[in-house]
Amino acid sequence: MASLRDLTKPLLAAAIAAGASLVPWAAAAQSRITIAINTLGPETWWPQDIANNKYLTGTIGDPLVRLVSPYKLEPALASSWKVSDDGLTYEFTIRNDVLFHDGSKLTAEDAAFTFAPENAQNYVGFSRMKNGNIVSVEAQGDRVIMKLKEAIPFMIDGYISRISIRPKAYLQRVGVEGFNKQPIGTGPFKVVEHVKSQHVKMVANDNYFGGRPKVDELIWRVVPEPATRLAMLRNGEADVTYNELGASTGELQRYGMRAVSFGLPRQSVLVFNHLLRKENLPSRFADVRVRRALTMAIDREAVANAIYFGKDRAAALLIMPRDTPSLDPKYRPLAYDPVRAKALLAEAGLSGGFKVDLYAPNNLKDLAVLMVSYWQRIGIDAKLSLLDPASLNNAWFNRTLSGDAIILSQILANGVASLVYLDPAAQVVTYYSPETDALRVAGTAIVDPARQDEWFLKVFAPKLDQLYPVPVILEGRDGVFGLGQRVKDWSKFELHAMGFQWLTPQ
Amino acid sequence: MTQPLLKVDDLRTYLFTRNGIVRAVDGVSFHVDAGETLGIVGESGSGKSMTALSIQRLLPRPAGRIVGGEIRLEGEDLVAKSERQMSAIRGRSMAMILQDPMSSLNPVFTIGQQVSDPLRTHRKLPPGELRKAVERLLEMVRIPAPQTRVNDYPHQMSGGMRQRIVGAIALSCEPKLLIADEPTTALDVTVQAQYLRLLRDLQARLGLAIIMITHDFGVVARICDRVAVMYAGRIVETAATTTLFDRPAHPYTQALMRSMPRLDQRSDRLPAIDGQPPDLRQTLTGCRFAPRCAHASDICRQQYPEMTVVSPGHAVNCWHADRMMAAS
Amino acid sequence: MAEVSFPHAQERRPGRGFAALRRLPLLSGAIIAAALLAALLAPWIAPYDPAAVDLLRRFAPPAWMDGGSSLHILGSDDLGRDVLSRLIWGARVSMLVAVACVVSDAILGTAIGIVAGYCGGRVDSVLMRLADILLALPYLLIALVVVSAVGASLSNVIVIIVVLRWAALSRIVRGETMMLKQREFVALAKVAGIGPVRIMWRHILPNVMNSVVVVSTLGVGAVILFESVLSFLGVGVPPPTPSWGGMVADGRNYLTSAWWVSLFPGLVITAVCLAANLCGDWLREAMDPKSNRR
Amino acid sequence: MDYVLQRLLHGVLTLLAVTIVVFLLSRLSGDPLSLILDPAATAADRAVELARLGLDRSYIDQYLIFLGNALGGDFGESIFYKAPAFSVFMQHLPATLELGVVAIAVSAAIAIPAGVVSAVRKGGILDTAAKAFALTGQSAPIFWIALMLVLVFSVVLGWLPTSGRGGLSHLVLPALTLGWYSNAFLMRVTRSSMLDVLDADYIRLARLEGLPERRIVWVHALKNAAGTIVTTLGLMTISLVTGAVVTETVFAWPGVGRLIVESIFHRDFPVVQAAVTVIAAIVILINLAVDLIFAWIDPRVRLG
Repeated sequence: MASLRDLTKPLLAAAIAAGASLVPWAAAAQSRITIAINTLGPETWWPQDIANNKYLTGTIGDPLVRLVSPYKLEPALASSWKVSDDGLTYEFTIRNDVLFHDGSKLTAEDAAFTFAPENAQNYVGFSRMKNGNIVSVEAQGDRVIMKLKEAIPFMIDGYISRISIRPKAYLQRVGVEGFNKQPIGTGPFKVVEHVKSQHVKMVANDNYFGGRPKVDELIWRVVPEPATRLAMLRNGEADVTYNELGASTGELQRYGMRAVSFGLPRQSVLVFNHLLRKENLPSRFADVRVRRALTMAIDREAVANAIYFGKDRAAALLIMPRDTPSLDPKYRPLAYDPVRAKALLAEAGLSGGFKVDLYAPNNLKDLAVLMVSYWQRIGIDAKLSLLDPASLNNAWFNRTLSGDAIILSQILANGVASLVYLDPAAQVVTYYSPETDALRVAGTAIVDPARQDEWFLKVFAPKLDQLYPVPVILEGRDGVFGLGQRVKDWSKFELHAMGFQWLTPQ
Repeated sequence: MTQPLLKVDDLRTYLFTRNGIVRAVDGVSFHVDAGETLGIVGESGSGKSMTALSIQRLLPRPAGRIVGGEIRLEGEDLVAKSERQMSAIRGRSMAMILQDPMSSLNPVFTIGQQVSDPLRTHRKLPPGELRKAVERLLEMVRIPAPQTRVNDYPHQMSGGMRQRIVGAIALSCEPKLLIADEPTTALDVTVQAQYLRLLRDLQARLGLAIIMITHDFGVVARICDRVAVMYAGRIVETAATTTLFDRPAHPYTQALMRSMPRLDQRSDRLPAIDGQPPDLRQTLTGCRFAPRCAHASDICRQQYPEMTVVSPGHAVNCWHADRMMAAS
Repeated sequence: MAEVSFPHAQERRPGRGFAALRRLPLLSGAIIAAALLAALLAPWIAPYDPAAVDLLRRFAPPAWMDGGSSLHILGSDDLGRDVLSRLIWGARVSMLVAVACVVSDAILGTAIGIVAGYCGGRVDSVLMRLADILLALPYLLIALVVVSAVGASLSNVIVIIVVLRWAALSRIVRGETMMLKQREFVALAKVAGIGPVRIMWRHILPNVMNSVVVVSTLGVGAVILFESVLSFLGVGVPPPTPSWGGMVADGRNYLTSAWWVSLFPGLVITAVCLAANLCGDWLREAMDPKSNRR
Repeated sequence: MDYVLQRLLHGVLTLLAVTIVVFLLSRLSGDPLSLILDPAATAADRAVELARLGLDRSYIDQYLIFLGNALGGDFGESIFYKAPAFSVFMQHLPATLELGVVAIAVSAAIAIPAGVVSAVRKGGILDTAAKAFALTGQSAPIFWIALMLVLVFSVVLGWLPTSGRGGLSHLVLPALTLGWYSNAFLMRVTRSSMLDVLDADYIRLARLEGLPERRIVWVHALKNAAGTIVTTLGLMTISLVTGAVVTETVFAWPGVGRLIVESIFHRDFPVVQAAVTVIAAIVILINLAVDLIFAWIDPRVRLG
């Protein structure tokens, strides 16, 4: 068995060299890139399901404004934009040099159509833009003016930047069904073949306003099993594979394969149940020492290095501000110190340790197992329950978890998500504590990003220790893409699927 | 004298089981002449059926094996035949009827298919003739309306009819020898009588020799010309039927006859004779019946009795044959 | 049927017990015994705590390989846990699941089968419709739905498997009961005024036990495999409790680089299932009077 | 004919019960809203969404509506795919049928002859080999076998593609995997029912008639064993669904097994309900067909 690995390489090389023309799937054009991905969501183009479908949506279309790093916005289909002081009116100026794949010209009408209230149902997971919050969207020449009933914090970062503009005239002509058969957009790639649940074949859009992609052909293949995706990367069936954080990235590393991480930064946090449950009982988690002990018991640097591919680090803050907080000693993460953790527990009157239920989504299994093991060493006996995300969310949102429970959860780590979560109106009140209640409301009311950021650093950040969620690991990105031999470079890999434009074939 | 149709000489058939060697047939000799009926009578486990299966060379595999002796059918030694040669002989030169008509017919094939199978195999008749031949055979065994009956399945027929169909199959290729292994055990008494009458008729018509294996002296009386009595793997007495009934010479035969059921009673097994048959895995010395025999003397227990011919055609293996004859 | 045709069938009977013993596949017995022993003695024989992670010793290869050490005889997994210890503790979970499911199924399936077969009529049709429903449900999917509703835990997994599996056995038992009901000794017992419960208990049950034992033994392997499939789909016995199926499922991402993480539990599953199946086959032959002839 | 009608009626009742079970179980696992709504959604958003999906009604109402629509072939709109649930299911069905039929056909073509030979040569080398193969096949986790096949044939040897649906080469590994378990099972059933049959008097009689051994085994004996074998094939359909879930996942085969698993995780009730109901209906129909085939093979059942 030891020789399997040694055996594999020459065989593989021989197969690729000699059999390239014999084996159909290896006989690829030079600039064809195949991406094996766990899921492409429901694979509908209209409605565009942003939550599940970001790759497809982002590759054939463009948003008005692009989010290129956790806080940086860049113009895309809109050359400029304005937001009114009350946060209720948005105005976008549409570029006049952009063509849809069918050759028709992008106009303000298309943008207005895309965001029209009657089409709001087409944005799955964008609740705040639905249910009448968009009062009107109008096209005026090359401008689109959107009016809201209530202000939405981080509207552009969180919403506008994730919706790609659909062609009004074409959609009306071919209908929803026709559009799903042959979707078009303004994006860097055009769809030429779509076999549901199997693959989507795309070719480069020669007239792309951002420059023609270097890849001629882009094939998305849906492969749910991670081990199979790794096998595909190894035998050359796939050039790029999506890899869940944790498990399979280690395997990539062992083969010396390259990997790039992608998406918005996320972090894993511990959420304490006592304020989320129906009955209002005293809880040991109300004591900040207990929360600190739980954090300090975990060697987060080691965990981050081991299971997160060395790309991630221990998280200090719940919310990552624009300016790098690591410079400020105030924001340094609590160090791994099990002795101190035990002492803290003793101070809190829990020297004997305690029992606790830990709920985690099954994609964070490894992290949860590690935490249970670390906690055991300071006398905390945690019983782990892994749930699928829907079950976990339901239990959480419906307040059905009782007793002293901890939920391990993953949230976006930029201001957008955090402030959205802190929104007092949200059904899913995720993180609050009596100490930060007033601050929360105040922060949400600020619409201007710059001022909000200032508020965050000056006012909110110092109080973060009083927040109940405890950040554990800051993951660099959503996940990791493994790169095969035929991918030369992925120089400009950014937040959204747009990055596929920058794939450089060998 | 012409040679007999079947001559079995010192046949030894052993079963090699995990628990030892069972000497099921241990030196059996007899003959059957053309057209005659030989009855082989004995208790359960006496080796009757093993003898029949040995003749057919269809012993249970892999345990059963013929370890010695000769079986000559029309002068040819069957023991030396290959499996392929045996296939050609079975069904054509000799046939066999098993005791249970319920399970002897394949439930998923029609009567017609089953009766025509041996004809097709051995005679290679074209389809049209085949059908006629089948109907003729069914008629011969007195199945009413054979034209329609050929399409019936076994479960649609009565036990007697099924056994007659088994007979038709056995006789389809006009064998010279028919071995019938307790063919009437599973039948009603009246049907039994009918069946035996039919066999007799067919025998007369076809010049058939029959070996009738049975434990029922009623059957013997009705159909057999001669009888061989088996006990513990050996033949202990042979005689013409009338002779045997008049003057049984072996104590075992006598015991059997005393326990004979009346003809109007249906019976599956013999009323018991005291004691147990011997364990055939042991090496046995002396007369095998001695432990159960009221007349046994020392010699009986020490030495196997030689064959004594008490009258022409009546042979017996008993040290005290004379005394026994006198007593009967 | 007269008993003359194959005398040796009777001849064998006296020695049957011993012969049967001799034919017990010793290796299979040994494997199952070893698994049960490992399950019972896990706390004492496992070198490590199966849940103890050690991030400095991840992917340690087995002792005999380059870079392996005697600290982890069968290597360590992605979180630095000792594979051997997890295998031993995994025996506890896997054998518990297997035995608990099989025994409960045997009790449930037999009881329902006998009652349905013996009572007949409406009771029978209600119970058998129930079995029909279960047999028509794609049970893996139902297990998935239920686990995602109530959460994965050892007891939940066992309960789900039991509830979904009894139907097949009850069908077999029912069929046999219906045949037994026609037999003389049952009629005799009825005539003697013995109550139905007692007849089922004293007369029917002992006679269907053969099939129950055989089917149940064959079920051991099936249950272990089913648990492994649940683990593969992420709804098996939850971590950090080690189960063999879960270990194979977790290790599948390292199939080529750290093959020991999944290979050893895979081999153990195969060996135990094989042993259980062989024992089942052997029991079938040993207990079926008909197969004694063969 | 009465028999068929009665069986059909039973089938319909069973199906009805299956819909109730599936309906209740899927509701048990919570609603899909947490997956549909973003975390910022308000209680009002949630209420609107619930009403839109019809999930605000009582279970009984919901069930009756579902049942009424289902009778007309309408299983509602998929929450995740935003298309009619039934047509989503039907889009995925051909792939599974293709895989299942090939797997069954291949395994029948291998397992039945192997089982017969194994029974005829009981105790011989062939029998031992076949038994060993069958037992091993039934003793390894199916996903493990699948991944090993991928590793050997796709990664190391490079002969076959790892995954996806396409030409014949894509079908080999999934069919092999799916057929693996049924193969082993079918072989064992064939072997043991052939052993039963070969022991029967009518087989001895056939030998006594001097029929060629080949005809005795392959015609006389096999036809008797066929009833059990066909019944087993029928019973295998439901376990095939289990196999399909794993096989389709590992080999990225776009079939219903994967669809249902994903729909369960998405809490896409309409698709789960449509799929399980249709699968149950297929299973019930197949078992009915099996009984009819059984009756056709074995006249005792037909007329008894």
